[in-house]
Amino acid sequence: METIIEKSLEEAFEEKIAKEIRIEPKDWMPEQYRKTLVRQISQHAHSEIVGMLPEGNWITRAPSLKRKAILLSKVQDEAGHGLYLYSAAETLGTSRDQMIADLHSGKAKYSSIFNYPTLSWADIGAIGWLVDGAAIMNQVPLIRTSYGPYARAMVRVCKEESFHQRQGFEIMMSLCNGAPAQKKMAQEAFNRWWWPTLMMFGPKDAESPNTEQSMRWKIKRFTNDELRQRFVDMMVPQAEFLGLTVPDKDLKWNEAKNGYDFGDVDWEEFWNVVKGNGPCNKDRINTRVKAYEEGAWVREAALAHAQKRAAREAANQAK
Amino acid sequence: METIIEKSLEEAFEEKIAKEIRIEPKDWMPEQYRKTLVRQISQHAHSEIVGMLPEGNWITRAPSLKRKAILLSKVQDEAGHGLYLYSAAETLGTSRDQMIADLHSGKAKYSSIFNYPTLSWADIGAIGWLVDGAAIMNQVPLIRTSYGPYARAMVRVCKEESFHQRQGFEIMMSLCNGAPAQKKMAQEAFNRWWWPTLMMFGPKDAESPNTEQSMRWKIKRFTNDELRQRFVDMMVPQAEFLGLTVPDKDLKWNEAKNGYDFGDVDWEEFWNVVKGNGPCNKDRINTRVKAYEEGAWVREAALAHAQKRAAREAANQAK
Amino acid sequence: RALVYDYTLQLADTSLILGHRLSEWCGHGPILEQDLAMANIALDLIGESRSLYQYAAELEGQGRTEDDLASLRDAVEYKNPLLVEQPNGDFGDTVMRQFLFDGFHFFLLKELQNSPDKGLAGIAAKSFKEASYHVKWSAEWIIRLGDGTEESRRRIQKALDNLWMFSGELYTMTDTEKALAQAGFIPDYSGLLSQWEAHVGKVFAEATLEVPQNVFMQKGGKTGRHSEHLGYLLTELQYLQRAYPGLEW
Amino acid sequence: RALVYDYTLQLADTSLILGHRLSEWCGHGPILEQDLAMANIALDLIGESRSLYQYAAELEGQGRTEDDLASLRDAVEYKNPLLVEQPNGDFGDTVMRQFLFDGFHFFLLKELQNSPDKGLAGIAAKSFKEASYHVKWSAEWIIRLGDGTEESRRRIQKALDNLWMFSGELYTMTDTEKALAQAGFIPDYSGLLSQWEAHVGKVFAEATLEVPQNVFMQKGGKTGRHSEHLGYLLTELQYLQRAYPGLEW
Repeated sequence: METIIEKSLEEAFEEKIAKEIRIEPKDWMPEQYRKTLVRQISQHAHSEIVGMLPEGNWITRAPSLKRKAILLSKVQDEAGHGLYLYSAAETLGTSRDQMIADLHSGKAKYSSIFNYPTLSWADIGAIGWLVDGAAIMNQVPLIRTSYGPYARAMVRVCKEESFHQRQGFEIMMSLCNGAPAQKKMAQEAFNRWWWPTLMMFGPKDAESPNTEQSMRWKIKRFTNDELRQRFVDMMVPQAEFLGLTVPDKDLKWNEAKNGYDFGDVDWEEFWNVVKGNGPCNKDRINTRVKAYEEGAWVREAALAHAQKRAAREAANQAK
Repeated sequence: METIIEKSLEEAFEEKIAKEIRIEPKDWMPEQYRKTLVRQISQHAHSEIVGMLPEGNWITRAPSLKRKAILLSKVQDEAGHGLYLYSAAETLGTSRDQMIADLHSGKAKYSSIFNYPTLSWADIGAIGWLVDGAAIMNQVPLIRTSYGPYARAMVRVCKEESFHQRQGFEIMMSLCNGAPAQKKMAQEAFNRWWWPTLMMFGPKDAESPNTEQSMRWKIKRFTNDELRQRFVDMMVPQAEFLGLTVPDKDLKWNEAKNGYDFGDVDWEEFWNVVKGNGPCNKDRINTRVKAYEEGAWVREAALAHAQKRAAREAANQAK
Repeated sequence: RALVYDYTLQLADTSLILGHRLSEWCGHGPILEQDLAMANIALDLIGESRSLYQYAAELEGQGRTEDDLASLRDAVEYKNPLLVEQPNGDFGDTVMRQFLFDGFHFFLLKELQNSPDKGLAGIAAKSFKEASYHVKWSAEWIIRLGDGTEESRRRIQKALDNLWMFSGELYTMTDTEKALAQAGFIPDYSGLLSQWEAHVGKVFAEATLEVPQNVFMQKGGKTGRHSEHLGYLLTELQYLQRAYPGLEW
Repeated sequence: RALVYDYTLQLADTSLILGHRLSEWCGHGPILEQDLAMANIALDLIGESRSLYQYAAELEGQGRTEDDLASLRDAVEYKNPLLVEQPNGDFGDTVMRQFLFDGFHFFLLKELQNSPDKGLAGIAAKSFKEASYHVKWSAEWIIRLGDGTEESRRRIQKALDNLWMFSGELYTMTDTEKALAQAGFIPDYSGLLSQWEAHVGKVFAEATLEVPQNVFMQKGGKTGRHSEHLGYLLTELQYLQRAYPGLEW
């Protein structure tokens, strides 16, 4: 009996996927689908939270009050994205505490890009322009992802991200149209962020084990290499517009494919950072763990107070 | 019998004092003399240690590498003074740990001047020039103080202090001969430090209960008001030389007394700071306590290691 | 006019410094939701300071910008009260600092809306709505932490013991404030004080906290005599404007 | 000449940043005698950096001063290895950072005294004597803390675990270093490394500490890719020069 039911459930699930009908929390889904989603959504949530740190690093040193407010607001948006995404993942039956524990233990990953340091104000521009640009490219297709809560969270995330990307581009514009020291700062930041950004699309398709299944389930909509190519094709003209030089001697327009040829990413660096050896991996996790541990008493107090209050209210009603 | 011995001891002590012969650690001394000295020397030692903080506050922000080195070296000298003075006090039978405990509990005092904050680089100049100037005026007579170890410590302390004072004056000179912003910085610091410096000589003679006995024992050589007058007479011409305005509308040359008349110190502020209500009293003690507590494991380790090593050496010799 | 300029600058400094302190929390809060809340309050305060600096620059009429005013003055020229420059400490210290300030801010803005000075009144009207949210947020947290666990009560009481001595300065009027109050441009602070005492007393009672007695009230910030903490804050706040003066960012 | 300039600047940055870090301890040490000792080492390093900056300025020949070089370059232009910019942490972290550096510094200066570049050789000769004291001080403390109490052993082992990943960069030669070594201006670092390994190994053995295995070695500082810590250090170090450019102090 059971296998029959399960089979029909699976067929129903596959049919929805085929018809582009959203899977919702109460729907049956294959265990592997659930796992893949939890992994991906929580990784995405963690990326938002850890991603607050490199940019947060310049909030107190922003060059003007206006930039300070914009940056603070942006980092705050990231905290908000983290919240939606944790909520979306919770609909799949994993608690936020569990996900955070996995982040802190190193079991769960977050986007490697946030393991690079922000060394100058121009990095804030570069992150907005390049990193958010790449994130959008990765994320826009997720608006059509098959799992409902994730897709809906992504609508809001993508809207805000594209706003952030414009702000990043604007910072780069100000710097590139500014004094020579500012232009230099911008180029230097561009040099440092270009390659790590290309790594954000993940390993080459040939070495990406999860891609095929994710594509089949319509969690993912394009391959890593496809997205990377699109990104390069989009950004090179923008760099030219800014007057910045792409730090890639192999970059060349390829008329035949109507896109750019470009050099190969340093995959050794990529895997090193993934394995925890990036410049800031340790600092990032230590910072998060410290914030969490130092906040434990606050969370306990909030819980204790809520319980006390509930007990008092219950007692009052009983009177 | 005992009273006779004690009486003759006391006579011998008084005779030495009268003949300006130094009292040494092994000599008999009246209990009150010992107490007065421990109080005074430990207070002096504490002042050196706490005094490291307001100036230390600008080490990382000194305006040039040369100034940074000079300031660091100066603050280091203060640590050195603290060391000699704790040693001198220890000859009177009180341990450094005990003295530090008294400082941290608030039982022992330190010079109130260090409860004022250093708010600009010019404060470093003002402290060297005014505060060290006042300290020297208080301390030079101590070279002739009746207790040997204290007097000898003061020889070295005074020599270095006068070097520091010259450096402070030099900083003020650079500022006063510098850009308008620097001159303004210097005047502003002078305004803030002038009155607290005058307070360094202690309450008016009429309200200084310990002065008389200390003078008789030749621990102290001049009264508070005498020293304060000398200080004003010495500093006013220096301020004029620098082009700074003394922030005292009552300041006036008095031909008759061949010295300056000057306004009255705000004694309410003085007693407030003494009582622990100065701008930095809490910060200073908290900082010291924190350093001491956070260093406990280091002191314990050093002790444990020394014991282990001694035990090993003893075992080796026993072989 | 010079008085209104001085006062506007004092308010601007106050909001900026407190907003800056709160912004230091960003990414390090104890609960994600509170990271958001503190960033929100920081944004409100920084926004308020910008309006105030712009207005001050306008009053001064020498072509200086909000950033000139914020970034090219040294610590002794800043006019914020000592309370707002105190370091963040733990979350309890931050909440207590905020709570002591929020009540003052709220009652002040409420009155300032009626100032005959249109500039101040306009800014106050805008910020008053935000301040109503702040005052609610910090009061709730005072109660939550005071009436939470034993540890949280100990911590928040300690924060109160440490910060209470800075509360008096908020209500101690400077010569500028006295003159403006006499001229009817700003409220007399004694009226604010009694409203504040009622608010604070009520919340502390619910939170089971005790106000320390016979505390000597520190002052000085409003006349430029700050703690040593402010200088470090300014090295960060002003760094880029100082390093690259006069550029657009 | 350009290479010697680059290298001199790298050494100057290294000494300055480490000296600055040590100077942060001043007044906050665990034992008064060690407050003095750390200030001493800081003074030596800052003194060394001044000689090096002066020499670099001379080599550059564009009229820049030691303070221009120290204060008017941004973080990405600084060339110190990552190790020396790491925060002080507790006394154990500071001692470990110092110990890992001191051995390198000592063996390097020993050889640099024989450099055909007279400027470098002269500075090295002067600083070598000081470095001999440093290397003794930090080794003694490693042993004391390692072979002290359980707590001290735990702390100093943790410091080693955290900082070891920055030790490799000291010996990873940049293009500048390689070129200078080939030209015989500076020693090849592989020789220094084996001396250092012997020194470090001996001290760790006596201190009962274990070198972590299979650690990925971080690098980047010597080519301007620093940690985020450096920027904050520079906001303080450079503040006044940035705020008031071109003045005498």
